[in-house]
Amino acid sequence: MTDALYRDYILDHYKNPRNFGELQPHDLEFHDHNPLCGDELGVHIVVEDGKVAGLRFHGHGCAISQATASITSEELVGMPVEEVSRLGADWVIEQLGIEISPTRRKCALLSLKVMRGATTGDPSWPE
Amino acid sequence: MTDALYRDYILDHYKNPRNFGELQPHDLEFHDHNPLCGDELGVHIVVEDGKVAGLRFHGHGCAISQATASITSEELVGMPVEEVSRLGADWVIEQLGIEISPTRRKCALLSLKVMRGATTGDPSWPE
Amino acid sequence: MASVAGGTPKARARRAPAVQPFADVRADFPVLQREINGHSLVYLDSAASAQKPRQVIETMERFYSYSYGTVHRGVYELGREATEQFEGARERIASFVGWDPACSIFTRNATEAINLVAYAWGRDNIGAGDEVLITEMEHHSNIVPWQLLCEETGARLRYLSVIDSGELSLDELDEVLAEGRVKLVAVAHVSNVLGTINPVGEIVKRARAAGAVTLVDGAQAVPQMPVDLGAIDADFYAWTGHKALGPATGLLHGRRELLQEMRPFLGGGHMISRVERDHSTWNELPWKFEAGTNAIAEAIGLGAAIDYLARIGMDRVREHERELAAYALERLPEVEGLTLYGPDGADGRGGVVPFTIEGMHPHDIAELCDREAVCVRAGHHCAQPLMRCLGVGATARASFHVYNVREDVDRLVHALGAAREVFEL
Amino acid sequence: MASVAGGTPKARARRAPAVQPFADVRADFPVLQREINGHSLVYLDSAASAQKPRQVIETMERFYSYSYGTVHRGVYELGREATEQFEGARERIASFVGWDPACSIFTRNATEAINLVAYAWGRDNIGAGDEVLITEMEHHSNIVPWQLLCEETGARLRYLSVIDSGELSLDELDEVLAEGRVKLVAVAHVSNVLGTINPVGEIVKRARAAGAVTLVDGAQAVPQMPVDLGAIDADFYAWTGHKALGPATGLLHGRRELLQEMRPFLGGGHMISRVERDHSTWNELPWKFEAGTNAIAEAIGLGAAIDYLARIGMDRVREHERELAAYALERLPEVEGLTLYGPDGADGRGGVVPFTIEGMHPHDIAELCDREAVCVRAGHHCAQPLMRCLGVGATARASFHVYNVREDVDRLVHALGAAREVFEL
Ligand SMILES: Cc1ncc(COP(=O)(O)O)c(C=O)c1O
Ligand SMILES: Cc1ncc(COP(=O)(O)O)c(C=O)c1O
Repeated sequence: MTDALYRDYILDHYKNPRNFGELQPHDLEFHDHNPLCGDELGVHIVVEDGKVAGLRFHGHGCAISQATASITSEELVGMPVEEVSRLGADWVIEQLGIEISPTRRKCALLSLKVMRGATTGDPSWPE
Repeated sequence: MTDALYRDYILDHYKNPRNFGELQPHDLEFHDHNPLCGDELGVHIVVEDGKVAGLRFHGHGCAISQATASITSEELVGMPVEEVSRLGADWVIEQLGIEISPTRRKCALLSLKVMRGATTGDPSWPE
Repeated sequence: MASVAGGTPKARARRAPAVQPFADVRADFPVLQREINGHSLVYLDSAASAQKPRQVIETMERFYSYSYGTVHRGVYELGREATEQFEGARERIASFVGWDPACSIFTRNATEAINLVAYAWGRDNIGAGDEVLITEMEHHSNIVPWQLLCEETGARLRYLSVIDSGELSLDELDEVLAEGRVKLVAVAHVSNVLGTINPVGEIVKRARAAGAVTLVDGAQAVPQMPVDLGAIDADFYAWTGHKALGPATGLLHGRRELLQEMRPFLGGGHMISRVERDHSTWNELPWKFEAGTNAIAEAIGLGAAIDYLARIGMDRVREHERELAAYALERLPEVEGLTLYGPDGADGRGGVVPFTIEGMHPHDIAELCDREAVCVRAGHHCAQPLMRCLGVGATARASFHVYNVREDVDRLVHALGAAREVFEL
Repeated sequence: MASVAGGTPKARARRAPAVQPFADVRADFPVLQREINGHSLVYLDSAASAQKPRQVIETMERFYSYSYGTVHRGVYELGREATEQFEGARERIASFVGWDPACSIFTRNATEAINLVAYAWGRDNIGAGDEVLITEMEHHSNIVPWQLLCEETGARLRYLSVIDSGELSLDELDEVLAEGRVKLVAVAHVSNVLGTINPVGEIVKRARAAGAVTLVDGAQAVPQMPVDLGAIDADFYAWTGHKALGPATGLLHGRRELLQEMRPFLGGGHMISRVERDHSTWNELPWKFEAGTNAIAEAIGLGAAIDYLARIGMDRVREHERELAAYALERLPEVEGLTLYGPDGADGRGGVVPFTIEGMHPHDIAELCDREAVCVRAGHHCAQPLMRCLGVGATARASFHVYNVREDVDRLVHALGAAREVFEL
């Protein structure tokens, strides 16, 4: 029986996160947390020609927040920074490919929040 | 049909209060109010040989508070000040001769409160 | 009144049907089935606190019995349900008064809402030489917080006077504002004693033009008339659920920029973003101002009360209040020795009618009305400065809500007649 | 523990009957009849907020349906009944914890109670150079108010450390007190994360000897063990009704002399004696600190909750909590990769068991427990400084109340095993 939330690929990304760690030196960075559960996430970005050339997430959190960071990181590398700054919650949920209940929404959006924080300076939660 | 609370003599004392007004000069005085309803009562006392030689209440309030002041004033004149300072709530209720519900208790005790305030300086409500 | 659609109010009063349009809601209020001293209950003290319809009582009972949990933190089903119901109630309540839910804060009551502003906005924005302007008709809850603030900061507290009609003078407002020292204007939307409906939209406009921040105390307004905070546009608007057929929870609606720049008021769980050893950062609005565990069932219960009122329609509620006040103003003068207070007529007043009777103290009036199960209030109504303006120590007061009918006024008039007999007047 | 009568606690644990002595109370909690995801509900989050017995729910329902009125002011029958029930509840609640009702103030919750002290006592008694001493195991509600106070006054906030056993060191307390700058010691009676039962009587004694005022946060203590405030003798003691099977209302118990000399906190109706235009005088205790309309039904509901607990007997409640904690401490280590936090054994801890599982974040633990209708909490439990001491970002936590049985722990262990399978651990 496959779990509706904890799909194999989610667990795989949680246990073997892609693009995790730090990037020194980097051009952009942001760090934030989910006030409800204390999860922490930071991002380092290297920009080349207006595009995300390199990116690393770091921090700790639940399977949903960590897997989201990992899954989306694969899409983000190579994306124009300007495009990143316009990404919305829907995009993230779509990448994730699972239904997210309101209680886990902030977990799923934490990585987008720090990405947008890094690219736009806006620290608010994505809608 | 006689009303259990508004007996004839209560209404008589309310409408024709004894010892009401001011006493100038006086030896003791106190003034207070019932915070729940805003009723006000003051007292002036003349002391001779350690006894209440003269006494006047003044202020405004409901039938119960005004009648109590009037009824008890007749007993207080001539009483040793030391005795006045030891009078308790039971004494007042007994003088009044009617049952007093918790909601009207402060009305009934306001005059004793100011009497005790004048004779002892203690501003608290009688028990 | 914007809310009275069609016809002059006078014409409407004449058309008032013999049978009350609201008789049908009475079955929703279990307390009305009570008999006291052999009489059916007539509750005329809704301005103090309103009775609750079974829809509210049952909503709370259902929540406690089947979905109780704390909000925002529980990952489990009960926590999800509680959060949904709680935040859903906030959204419906905010939309009921036309304001942003994120800027609508649950407080303990209107009093705490006003104190929140006095502490969290006032202490950083009011200083020596500044003035706080309130009015002579304010409830103690819109006086004492400002006294405490002024005492602490050295600011001066000023009062707009209540003129003979029971109203405020906008000319006097302009004069005081023109002196240029007023930093805050705090005014009741509807007076809890006189019933006066103040032109708060206009007051806010003039205050803002003079650079003052505004707080409107809507404790008596939201329960009984349509209120559109977008149109009034005050910086802060406070009210309280228990007068609006709901349980004990209050609301503070605030302008986003002000709420954002304000320091928090109460510190504790849920209002933080991150707690370090020496300092903390704050949660987003509205939670920044909701410290500790919320009155969850109460907020949900207030949501049900608002739904109930919205179903009736606030225009109809207002018209009902106006009509009952008009009827009371017509009938009460039949009682010998009775004096009425407040604006002439019912158009400019809420469903509140204060009165005194010569030779009978208000306390005794209320006691004797109770003999016939008619509940009216007696006292200073938490408005001692106003009592002094009226030149009385206390008044009696009858006030109405959706469950009242014209017969209730008849019963009051009868009880007052009987009271006069007891007093041999 | 004074409350464990006869026998060593170990001996008792061995004697624990297979059938829970409290199985009979379960029928009183309607929520336990719920099924979630096809499983009967196992509620293990009482440290966040407890479920309510029907006796509490029905008391509130009855009050709203038949006796609702405001307190202290209504001359009429409903007002009398409401006042009697409300003040009666205060008296029973105060006597339940052994304190004077006149010095027992109804607040919104424990958080507001602590803020009341920080504002109304703290701002007049704490200054630059003074120290406020709290501990690393405090809930945010007993941290942030002191941060705000220290920021405002220039005082210094210090933390007693939590030593490895999950306890406080009285030696460290003595050392800090000996420096002579501590004006206030604020400490949890029972930690909401570790469950540690702190020796608050001893802490109060030492603090007082050093001239410091004391505040004890009893939010986790009053609900689950006998508490005798006369014996603890703290200057202030705060707790909250919703964790004690009651609705949302808090309590602040204070020493009379301090409460008397303190300025009021919130200004408004009911807390005044007389309101002049420029200043006011205050009502007697406890009403001086109860501004605005009280949460009347909630206070009465808490009275019913206290009656319910008293009927069971707090010694028995404590023994029940201890036994369930002991059983959980025995069974949870069966789960591979599981780490427990808090004092060794169940004797020095309340009914709270925090844990983590390697390779699975607490959030996911709670989510997967919910699949089997087992409600546990995950997160920082409003204790971020403590989380940092423990070196974790979050923990899962199971906590108990009278309605829990050993089978609930079995269900938790089963759910954790299933969770590990989902995570392929
Ligand atoms: C130890 C402790 N203190 C204070 C509180 C705050 O209680 P409340 O949220 O009811 O104010 C809690 C619970 O949340 C707690 O566990
Ligand atoms: C005009 C007005 N303002 C404020 C309040 C205070 O409301 P609460 O006691 O619920 O805080 C009241 C009622 O008591 C009121 O009538």
